Amino acid sequence: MLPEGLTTPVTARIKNKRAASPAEAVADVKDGSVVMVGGFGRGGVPEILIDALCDKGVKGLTIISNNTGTHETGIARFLKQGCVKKMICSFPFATESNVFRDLYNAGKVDLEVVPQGSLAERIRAGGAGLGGFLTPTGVGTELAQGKQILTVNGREYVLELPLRADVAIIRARQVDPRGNLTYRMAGRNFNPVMCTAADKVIVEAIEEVELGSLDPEVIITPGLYVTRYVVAGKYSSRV
Amino acid sequence: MLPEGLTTPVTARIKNKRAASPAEAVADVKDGSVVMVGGFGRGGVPEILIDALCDKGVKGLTIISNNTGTHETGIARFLKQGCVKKMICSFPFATESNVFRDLYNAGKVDLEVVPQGSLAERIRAGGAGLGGFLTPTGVGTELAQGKQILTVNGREYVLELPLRADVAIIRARQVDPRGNLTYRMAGRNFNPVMCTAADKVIVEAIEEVELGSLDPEVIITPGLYVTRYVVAGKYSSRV
Amino acid sequence: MNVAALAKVLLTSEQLAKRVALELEDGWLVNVGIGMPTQCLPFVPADRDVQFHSENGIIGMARPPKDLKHADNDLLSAGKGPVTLLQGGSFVHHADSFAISRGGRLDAAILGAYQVAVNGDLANWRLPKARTGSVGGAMDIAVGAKRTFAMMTHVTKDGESKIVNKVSYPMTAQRSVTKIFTDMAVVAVMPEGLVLEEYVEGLTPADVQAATEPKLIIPKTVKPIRF
Amino acid sequence: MNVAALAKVLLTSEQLAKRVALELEDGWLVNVGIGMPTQCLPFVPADRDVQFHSENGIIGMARPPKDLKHADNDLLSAGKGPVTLLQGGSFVHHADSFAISRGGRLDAAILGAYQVAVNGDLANWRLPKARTGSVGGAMDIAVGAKRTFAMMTHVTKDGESKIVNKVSYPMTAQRSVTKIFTDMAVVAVMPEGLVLEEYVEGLTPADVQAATEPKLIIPKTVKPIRF
Repeated sequence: MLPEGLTTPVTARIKNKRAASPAEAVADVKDGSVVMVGGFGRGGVPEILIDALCDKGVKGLTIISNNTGTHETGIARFLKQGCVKKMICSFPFATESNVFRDLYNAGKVDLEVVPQGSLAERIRAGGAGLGGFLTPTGVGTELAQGKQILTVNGREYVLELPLRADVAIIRARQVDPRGNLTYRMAGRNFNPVMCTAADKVIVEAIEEVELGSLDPEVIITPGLYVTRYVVAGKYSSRV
Repeated sequence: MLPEGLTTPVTARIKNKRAASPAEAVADVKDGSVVMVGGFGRGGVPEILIDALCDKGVKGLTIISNNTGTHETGIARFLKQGCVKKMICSFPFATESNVFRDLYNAGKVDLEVVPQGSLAERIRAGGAGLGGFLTPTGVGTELAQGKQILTVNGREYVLELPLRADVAIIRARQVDPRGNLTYRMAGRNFNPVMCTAADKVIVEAIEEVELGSLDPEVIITPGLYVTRYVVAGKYSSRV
Repeated sequence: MNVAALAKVLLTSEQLAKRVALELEDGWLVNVGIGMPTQCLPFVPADRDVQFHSENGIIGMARPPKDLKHADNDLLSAGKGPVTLLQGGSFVHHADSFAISRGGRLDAAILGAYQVAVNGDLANWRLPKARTGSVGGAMDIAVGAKRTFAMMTHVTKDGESKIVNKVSYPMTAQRSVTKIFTDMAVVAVMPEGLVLEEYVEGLTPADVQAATEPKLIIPKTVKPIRF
Repeated sequence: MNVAALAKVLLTSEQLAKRVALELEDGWLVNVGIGMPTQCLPFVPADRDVQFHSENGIIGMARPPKDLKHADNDLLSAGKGPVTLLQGGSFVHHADSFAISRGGRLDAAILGAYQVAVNGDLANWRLPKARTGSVGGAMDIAVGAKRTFAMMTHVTKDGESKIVNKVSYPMTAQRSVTKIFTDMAVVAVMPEGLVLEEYVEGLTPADVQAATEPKLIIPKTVKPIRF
């Protein structure tokens, strides 16, 4: 916490970012949206918000996420329900990604494979207002095909373009009324960068805490990025 | 701290990164080095390491730092002692930067002015192994002169190139034997990005703590970036 | 109007700060530049939740410590004055701080200005005769904020209009200013041109036009500045 | 040598993991890829301080929990198996995690491979007949690590050399592999060509050459693999 005398209390009423339910939290997500989904494998995946979006029956999504789901859970739920038009990811064909594999082989879903570091960096660039970046990753490979190659100081780089989304759905550990977030171990993964790169950021947090109870030094995602949140503890014990 | 059963103790002897003194910490910094110096104004400035470098009498440095010092302290000490060949910074002429102003007007030091956000991002790019990035900052201004302009999706961007350094000197709050760092309020500023972009990273920390006593979730700079450190508390009470 | 009479009607810098502060809406995140803009902080109406961003990684920058013995070098504004943190605020490093501004997360930025042009071009970072200047974060912030408010005196010490047809001072950011707040007027930068929204009491819209290089659009809704 | 006799002398995947682990030096930060490379972790000599980086933002990835009831979805390896954190470890987000690898902070990366060429070109991310594949972090890691160790069987199931003059499988990263560890040999990728450093007991350097497409340089210092 801050040293004595360095905190100013909030006097104005602050906007309530807490949604009454997961269904309400995702109510304004439109068909055809580009949706970033946090998580890596089974870690830090916003399962409750995925379920809520599925229950809503949204269609034609482009999903940006590292993986394509684990058996019937996570993004596989989206896929199984036919919500997804296209996946942008780095690791589509894990052993447990049987749902995606079947759909892809049947020609029912489009796929863009991006190297994992370039995927994370493209999302960061989208959030940081950059027009792109030069990376050595992918030079001389088929994943650089159709992309501009620039030579800087004698070394070749691929120009990768930013990624942004209409909506990001995020799994966090703690949230306060501002929307300040912490994460849980490797559940952090893509979540913080995705928070920066979407027009609307919807969070499920394991725990809600009071304003001022998070040490300002340990907040990973400042609340300014967060549109609204639900408290996961109330709806599920899945961690 | 981590949940039960998820921590593995260190059994091997880990390398001692603690230097016996500030003089020893900077002993191998060579004349003509490019040196990143953390800090913004008077916040988060590694004063003790600056003093140690001045006492060593190093010459011909290129300094990358946001400012040029406050009266006789901080980078002004380098400047006054004639250690500096060139400054790369965003805000050279603050009212309190009289030492730099006089030297610059006398033609005794070179200057490259970089917009502050581009300076931070160039350092980050240097640390992240990128070949550059496209920013809207500076388009149509004299600070884009001589730089490549690229058009992406109809918008013009300046191609900014990465910055790296031989040495970074850094001010932190806590350090553990691995070199894991936390920072102190806005004393964080450029310090974490500079840690990533220098071949050698020398830290002064206010406080040294035992291995395992920092919550893994609150470490801002992983120790892998840190070459060695001194404990500032022993040498100065300046905070 | 002679100089002495004019001086009596122009807004003081405190009055100007009050007027700009009124422009900040409930729920906004706002960056304030060095100098005059910092003066706006205390004048935000108490019922509005406005958070301030400082380029040096402070989200929720607030007034100086009530007791200055608590002032801390590690909690300073961009202008290097001691500040505090609003409850629920946080800190980020410099690259993340500028990701906030370039990434379009600032609802507004309040910046000082030497000149603003009809098309919103901003010049605020160096004087033409200087060899170079201190750009700081101005370029990144002006280019990224959703709204950029220029806050300045209406004319130079030599009486020249700082609102211009084309900036002659070194450019900070093209087409970035959305509204101009001066000691004489509030002027919106619109696609159709500069719209005079408010003028200081004691002057007429025609007086403001006389002190302004470009032609102003003066709508029927034009009114005296209130703060 | 017939297939049955050969199978007896080749390293098991555990023996191979032991040999690769021996290559990791005190003080190194090492990324381990999915699959075989993960098996190296427990075999690092106890007196060496080696930290493992996992692409999903773990610095100090360590062995699985001793009691698997502590296994946690938020602490998994890149291959999605439960792990623990070494005391003094930390977590970073994905962009920062790949800044570590691209930024040259990995002393070594251990990656599985389909093919490695004489010049160090690596193919490990998709089979030629597949329409596409799961690249994961392989390209970023191979391009950024100071040393890239390929860990694989020496030949395919059809008996073809996986060490080749030119990769025919889709490229992962050009000129990236610095050393090849197989069930038959340890081969260094040097500017002058492929140098056979070690061979499995029961074979001769000539046997290894016979199973290898490119010409190997066989120095006098060549010796049996120990682990």
